[in-house]
Amino acid sequence: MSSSNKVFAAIGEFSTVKEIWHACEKVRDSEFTKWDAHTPFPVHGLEHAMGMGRSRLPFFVFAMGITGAAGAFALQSWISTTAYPIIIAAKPYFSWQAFIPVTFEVMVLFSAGSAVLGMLFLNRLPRWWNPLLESETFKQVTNNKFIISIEASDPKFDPDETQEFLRSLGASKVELVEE
Amino acid sequence: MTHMFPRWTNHLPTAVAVGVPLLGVAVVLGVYYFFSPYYTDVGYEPTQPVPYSHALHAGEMGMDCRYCHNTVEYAAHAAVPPTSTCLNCHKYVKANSEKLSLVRQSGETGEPIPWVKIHQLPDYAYFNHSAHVGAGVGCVSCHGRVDQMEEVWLHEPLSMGWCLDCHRNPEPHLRPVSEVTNMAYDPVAAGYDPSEDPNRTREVNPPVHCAGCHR
Amino acid sequence: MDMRVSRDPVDRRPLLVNPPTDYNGVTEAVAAPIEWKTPMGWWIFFLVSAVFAAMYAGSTAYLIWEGTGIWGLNVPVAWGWAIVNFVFWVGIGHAGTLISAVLFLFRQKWRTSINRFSEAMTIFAVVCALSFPTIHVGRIWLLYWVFPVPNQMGAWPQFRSPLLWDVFAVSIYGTVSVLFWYTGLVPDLATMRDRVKSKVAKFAYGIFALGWTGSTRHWRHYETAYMLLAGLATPLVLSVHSVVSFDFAVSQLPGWHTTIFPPYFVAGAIFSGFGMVLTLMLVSRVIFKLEHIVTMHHLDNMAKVVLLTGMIVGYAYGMEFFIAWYGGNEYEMFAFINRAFGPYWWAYWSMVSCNVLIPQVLWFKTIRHNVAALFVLSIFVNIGMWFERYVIVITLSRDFLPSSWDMFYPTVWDWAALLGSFGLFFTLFSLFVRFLPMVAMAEVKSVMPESDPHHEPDETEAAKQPATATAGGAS
Amino acid sequence: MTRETISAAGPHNPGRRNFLSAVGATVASLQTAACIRKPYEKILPYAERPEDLVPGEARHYATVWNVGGAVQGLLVRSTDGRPTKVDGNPNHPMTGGSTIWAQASVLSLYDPERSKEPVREGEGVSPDEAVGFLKKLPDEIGDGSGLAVVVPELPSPTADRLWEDIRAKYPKAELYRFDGAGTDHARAGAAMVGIEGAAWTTDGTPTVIAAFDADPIGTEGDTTAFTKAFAAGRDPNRKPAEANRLYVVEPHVSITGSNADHRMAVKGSEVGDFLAALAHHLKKGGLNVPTLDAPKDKLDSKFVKALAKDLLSRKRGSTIVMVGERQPAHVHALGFVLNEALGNFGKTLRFTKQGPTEVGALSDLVRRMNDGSVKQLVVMGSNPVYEAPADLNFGELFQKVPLTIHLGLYRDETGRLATWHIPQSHYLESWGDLRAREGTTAIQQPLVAPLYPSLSPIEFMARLTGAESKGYDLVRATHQGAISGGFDKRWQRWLHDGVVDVGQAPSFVPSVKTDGLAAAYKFRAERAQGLELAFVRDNAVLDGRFGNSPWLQELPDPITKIAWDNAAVVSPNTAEKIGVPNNLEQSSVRDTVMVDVSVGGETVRLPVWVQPGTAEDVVVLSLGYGRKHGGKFAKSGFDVNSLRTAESPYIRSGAKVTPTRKGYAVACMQPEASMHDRPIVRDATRGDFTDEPNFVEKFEVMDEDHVASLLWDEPEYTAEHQWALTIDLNSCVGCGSCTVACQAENNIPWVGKEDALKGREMHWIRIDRYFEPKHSDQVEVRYQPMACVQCETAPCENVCPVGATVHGPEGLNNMAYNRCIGTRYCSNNCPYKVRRFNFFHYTVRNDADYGMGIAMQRNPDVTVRYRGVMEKCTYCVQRINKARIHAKVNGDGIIPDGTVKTACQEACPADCITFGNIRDPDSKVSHTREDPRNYAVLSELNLRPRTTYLAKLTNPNPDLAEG
Repeated sequence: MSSSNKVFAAIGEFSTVKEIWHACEKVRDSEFTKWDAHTPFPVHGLEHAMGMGRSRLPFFVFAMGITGAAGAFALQSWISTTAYPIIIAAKPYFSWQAFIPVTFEVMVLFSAGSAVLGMLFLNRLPRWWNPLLESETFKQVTNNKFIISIEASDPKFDPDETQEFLRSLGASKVELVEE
Repeated sequence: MTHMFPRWTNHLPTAVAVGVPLLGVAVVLGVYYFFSPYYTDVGYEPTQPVPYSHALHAGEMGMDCRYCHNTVEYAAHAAVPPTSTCLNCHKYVKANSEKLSLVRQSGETGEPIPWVKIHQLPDYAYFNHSAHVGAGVGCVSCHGRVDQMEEVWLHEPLSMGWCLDCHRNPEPHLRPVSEVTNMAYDPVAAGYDPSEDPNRTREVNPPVHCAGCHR
Repeated sequence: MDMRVSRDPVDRRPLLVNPPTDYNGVTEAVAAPIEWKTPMGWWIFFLVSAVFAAMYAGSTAYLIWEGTGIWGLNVPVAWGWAIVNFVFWVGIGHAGTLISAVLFLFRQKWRTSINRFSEAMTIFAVVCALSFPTIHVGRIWLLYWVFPVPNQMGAWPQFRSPLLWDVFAVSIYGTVSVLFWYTGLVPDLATMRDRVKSKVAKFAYGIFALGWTGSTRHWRHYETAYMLLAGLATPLVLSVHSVVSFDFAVSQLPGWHTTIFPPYFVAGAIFSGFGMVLTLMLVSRVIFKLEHIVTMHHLDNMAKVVLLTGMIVGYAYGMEFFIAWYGGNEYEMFAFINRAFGPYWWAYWSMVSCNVLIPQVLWFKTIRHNVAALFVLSIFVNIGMWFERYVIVITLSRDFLPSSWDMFYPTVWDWAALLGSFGLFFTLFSLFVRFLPMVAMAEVKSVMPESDPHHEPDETEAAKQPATATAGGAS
Repeated sequence: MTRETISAAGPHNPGRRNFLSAVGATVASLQTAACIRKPYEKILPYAERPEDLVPGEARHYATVWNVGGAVQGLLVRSTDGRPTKVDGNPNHPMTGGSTIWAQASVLSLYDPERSKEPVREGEGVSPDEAVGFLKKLPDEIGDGSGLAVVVPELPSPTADRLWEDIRAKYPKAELYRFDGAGTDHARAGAAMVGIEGAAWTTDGTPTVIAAFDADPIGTEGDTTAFTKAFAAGRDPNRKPAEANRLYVVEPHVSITGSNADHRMAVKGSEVGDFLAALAHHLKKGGLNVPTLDAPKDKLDSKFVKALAKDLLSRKRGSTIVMVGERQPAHVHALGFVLNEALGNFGKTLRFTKQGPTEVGALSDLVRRMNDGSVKQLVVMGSNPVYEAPADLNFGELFQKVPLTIHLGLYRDETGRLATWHIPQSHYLESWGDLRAREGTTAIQQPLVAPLYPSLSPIEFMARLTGAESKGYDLVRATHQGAISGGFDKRWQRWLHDGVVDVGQAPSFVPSVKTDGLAAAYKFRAERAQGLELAFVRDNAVLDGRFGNSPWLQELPDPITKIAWDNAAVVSPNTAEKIGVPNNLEQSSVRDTVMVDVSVGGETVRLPVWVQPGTAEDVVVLSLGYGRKHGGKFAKSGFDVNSLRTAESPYIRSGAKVTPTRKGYAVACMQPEASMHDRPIVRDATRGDFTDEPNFVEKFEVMDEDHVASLLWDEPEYTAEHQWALTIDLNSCVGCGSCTVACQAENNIPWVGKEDALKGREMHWIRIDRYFEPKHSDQVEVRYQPMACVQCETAPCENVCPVGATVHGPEGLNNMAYNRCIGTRYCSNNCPYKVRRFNFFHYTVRNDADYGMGIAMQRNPDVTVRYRGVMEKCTYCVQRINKARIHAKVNGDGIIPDGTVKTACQEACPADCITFGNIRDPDSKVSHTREDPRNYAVLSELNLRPRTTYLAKLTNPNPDLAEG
């Protein structure tokens, strides 16, 4: 770890949910914007403690579901009545009842696909290159530790002050992560 | 600090998000075109055993198609003429030409001339020339300007979709039955309207169901 | 035995028995089977499974080379074991998503210990299931005609066919199941990425972990997405087996043409799925020392689900007979009498015994808590549900005109495909248990008492309420 | 234009090598599957196209053939020089539809196992060598004192003439007749009452038909002509007195017996007793019949009494008593006497003078062979080494004759033992002439030049006299004298029409000598101990001559539905006595056991099969199976000829049947025989029909109001032609001609025994036969031809994911093979189970089995199906399309009624199939659909099938009414 490397972020480690919860409330009230709380599991309500609202994902998924259903129904109708009208068991070309199952299934496909892809998009994932992931301290976040990270790109960031700030929140361990 | 993944990998998702849909569309369209007779078959121009020129016979000399393909009006096949048809003239005309040696040989031995097939449908598709000629579909609609081809090549894809296009909307391809073999006739230019043709006794009603061609 | 019981924070039901003392304990317990030196037992199991899977591949190659005639099919029975196996595996493929999605929506937190496992089972079962209709067609190389892709023939699929609905339903179900499973796996893959020492493993886990950092900003969207997936998967799981049942119900054959099929199939699917989860879980929890995560409580709940769905299935069997009689259609009546007393009576009564009669022992708590008994029972359920599909498909043998009646006799290739598909399933499964976390660590951690922000450490001490470890019910 | 390749050779360009190379080209192109790039193919046009030949267009030629003396006029379709289909010639008096054998004969032309070269003492020799041998033969024969010629039933004027030539050249030569499908017993019976040099026929018009072990619908006599008239005689519109009634007394269930109004199952040896009892009652009724004794129990038979009364109540000369070939001569003699007494001579039983008179029987020949006086033995077109009853020891004696010559289509069992084997030309390769029993002569004209160096029977006979005449000249020479002048023009007309309009064999009414009859009539003194064996000619392979036809081997027996095998057929009670399980009552009907059938020291092991309706204590054994040298298909089954005796070749008492532990699987194509009380085949008696013409409605499962409504708009089929087909179950006799005709027309592969056992037969039209399997010697059989019924609301279409089976505007359920991916869902959803699946590549398997021959036979107008696709009846859509195109090109596009005939309709001897356009209210099919007997099978499913059925009517004798 040569010191010539750029500092990427400062991280502070906490041991319990309660600790990080209170720490988050404090960071929220500070002026930092580029910061995050990392937990091994979703801590319910922590995003509120961090001052975030609800995810916008459902609107996107809903729109895509409607698109899928409408598209599937339209495709089936177009094929059966216009592109390739053939007499099947003397039934009407536009046998809409028979198109329902596929319409439904495609709706689910579009919704589910957009839920996952939308989530990845909103999270800007995948993001394989991330200096945090190389930190031995940070690695504990996927096991049993709770970490608050404040990125160096934050305008208020100062390596020393920020570390001090994290310590003041009760972090048991604080370090700088370099690129 | 050493990283497991280099920094550029963070751009991969964007690339994939843009690239994969494009690739998908490209594959479908690619298969649609490059695996289709439009690409694989149109323009097929094999070398024939006898350098027979349609451009010369049908074009320049103005021979009617039916002189050789004489079964076209009453049979499914527009039969390739027997050697004897060639020899009707070539017994006298260019009787010693080098190019015609195979024809003469066939006439003497009775062995057929092995023409290479160009307009080829799968064995499960049944095309009937008499039905089309009788309905006033010109030779040129499927075979192109044979009268301008030195050696015949495949002008149309003869795919099912191509057949269906005309079967669903035959009017633009119809002409007076008397003009069927007229390669230069253009029904649009001539302002032809099949519904006003007094020689037509019935509506042209080509089949669009499976058993029309597959049986 | 000194027990430490973790309780549901809401209704105080015991959630984990003897849980690891802390988060790290969970991680260690779940990661242990992956980090062990590969045991000999695993190799034996894997290789035997792989041999069977190879047999499946080989028999399929021969099938494609020679034709579907290598199976015992004939004209009344034009669908044989391929479709039996298809429906069987699809059915099994229902428990996973059901456990994950439906129980998730109902906030049944006990699911966290078994959902990963059963989702994996779902996917492997769907892989097996999808393979059968694919290979059973006469001209597999033209199978792409079932998809609406533009082509030079100007021809399109026929959307009135239940088989086409099936194509969409099962393939979309497979896709959504994979998405659901994989979404759940991402945080755990990150855990593995951060634990493993080997570079190759780190790289592999790293790729699939997608750079997950456990960020709360991410968790926010992640949880929404997961909830939506669960919400979508729930109707999907019900629709898929309904659509599969349409293959039969939309036809007009006596014995197939019944409106009860969709709910009956869904219940049967849950039944068989839980049966298979039990089979696998009972073995794995012992081998991989996960008894403290997959507890008696879980087994008890699953046994109750099996009992309930078994009775629903039994009800359906009875109702089919009643309607056949009540409907007054002689062909229908004959079809059902023929099932029970015709040449395939043995299949029918095997089905009834395994699916309805034998599961009744689950009324007894001693059975529900006897691992060996549960294992034997789960095997019966698996067999019974295979026979249920066999009984339905073999109804083909006797339909309207007696002149066309005929028998179906399986050939060695039918057996190869059936056993081979089990080989494929267990091959995939053994790879799963070797390389992926079997239990959703992040989810288990999230339901541990410590995870509640208002948690006070002393509350978890078991001393206050001596646990019986079995209290509480499934609901 | 693939199909044009074949035109490199044709009937007018008969080079053999050309022909086969053209086959190669066709086969190669048939095997090219769809690739991205279409395969490289060549067009081989004629060097000189025969006048009026149009490549790809089929032409029809009239010819004639004979099976065991039954002559049938035929129309053969030839496509680009290949005969592809055989049908009856409507101009010929002895034709109504065609037999299964005529239908299958087109395939035998191409049989790769046909004899291809002359063979001398086991070594193939060049044709020239054989010609040289035949040239020197007259010297060797000398005056003919050592010459014996065995001929089959060959009612040919030219053959008769040539025989006279042979007789003239070799005055001491002897002629013998041997034909496995011949009529030796009937001839001997006729001789007993003084009828000689005659042929006779019964055409099925009689109002009372009493068949004593006779099978005029199935295997004996002019079956198609008989069936046509018989079926017409069951027309419900006939007055009761004119409608026919069929009585059958027989040991096994024959096709005739299965159509009987009254049938009595008795041992074959007792049939004569019953005829004597009938004679007794007829005498009591006032007929001039000699007094014959009959056992008391036969005299008391209610059946016989009722039959006698019925016969006496009818107009003289309107009934018939028929005696089958399986009965000994004296029973035939009595049959003639009774018919004479009933006034049937010249009316329902017509005689013509024909045939050479001095012809010996095989037993006479064997006597001479035994004493060594036969030096040169010529066997033409028959196979006595295989077929002759074992006790004649023919094979061994045959080898002791110094010179034996065999002329045959195959180098069969006889051909293998002969000094010389000469290949015989197929009838489609030969010139000839044949005279029907009714008297009409027809010219046999070849469709192709012989594929292999071979001689036709008449050419061969000419060679015996040292002449090397061509068949064409021989036939013309016979007839040239018949008319004066203008012969060529007449000849052309004969060829065109298929009948010769001069030189009818003279008809006459013989007188009957009854004096010796009483003495000759042999009764059975007492019941013989043990089981009685009944040897019957097989319904498919006859005496074995058709054994190498895979079509016929796979054609299920009309009664037992067994294909590819024969079995020891017994009644359920007899099965119990023998100690074998009743296979019809097991779930696996096809699994039966082998039994040892032994009699007189000979034992044959074959599977046992239970068939209700078989007489008690009788074991029925079909002839013609288990050939050693008949070809690979003819090997199937079991040879039972070793159990036969010359004295009584068809009936043998004192047999023992011992069950073995060995199992055997029999390819039964319809394991379930019972109709399970479902209204599938609907029937009534004529009386009930008169009282209640709409009786078919009584059978309906649901009332019409419930059925008729649809959830959606009514289907609209608007095309000018709406095709429909009706099948009259009242006339269907169950013969199976439709099945074979369909197979020939539609390129339907055979699947072989292995797959037939699994229930994978490909027949587009099958004949369902129903009976109650519980009965023992009584059985009522119902037939129902079943093919795709072309439902208007077809359930198969709805379930196909790719739309491979869809509806056409003319109401046809189209099957686009090339779109099919093979999910088989359509078959599952078809309530009639008429769809057929190519589980294997049967087409290619057939190619491998049959060489190029099968490809030569295939109809170029019908797609050859690939593995993994579904197929089914199309109503012969290729014929409809052809007619439609013709109508469009040449007229207003309307196809006149009767223009399109389906293959099954054309083949049906009983005219039970009517096909046409129901939008035309005057079409025949519109009328048959309005018949009160018209009904749809499974009408309650509201499938609106275009194929409907006309209910069967039985005509029972009120005196024999049950209860």
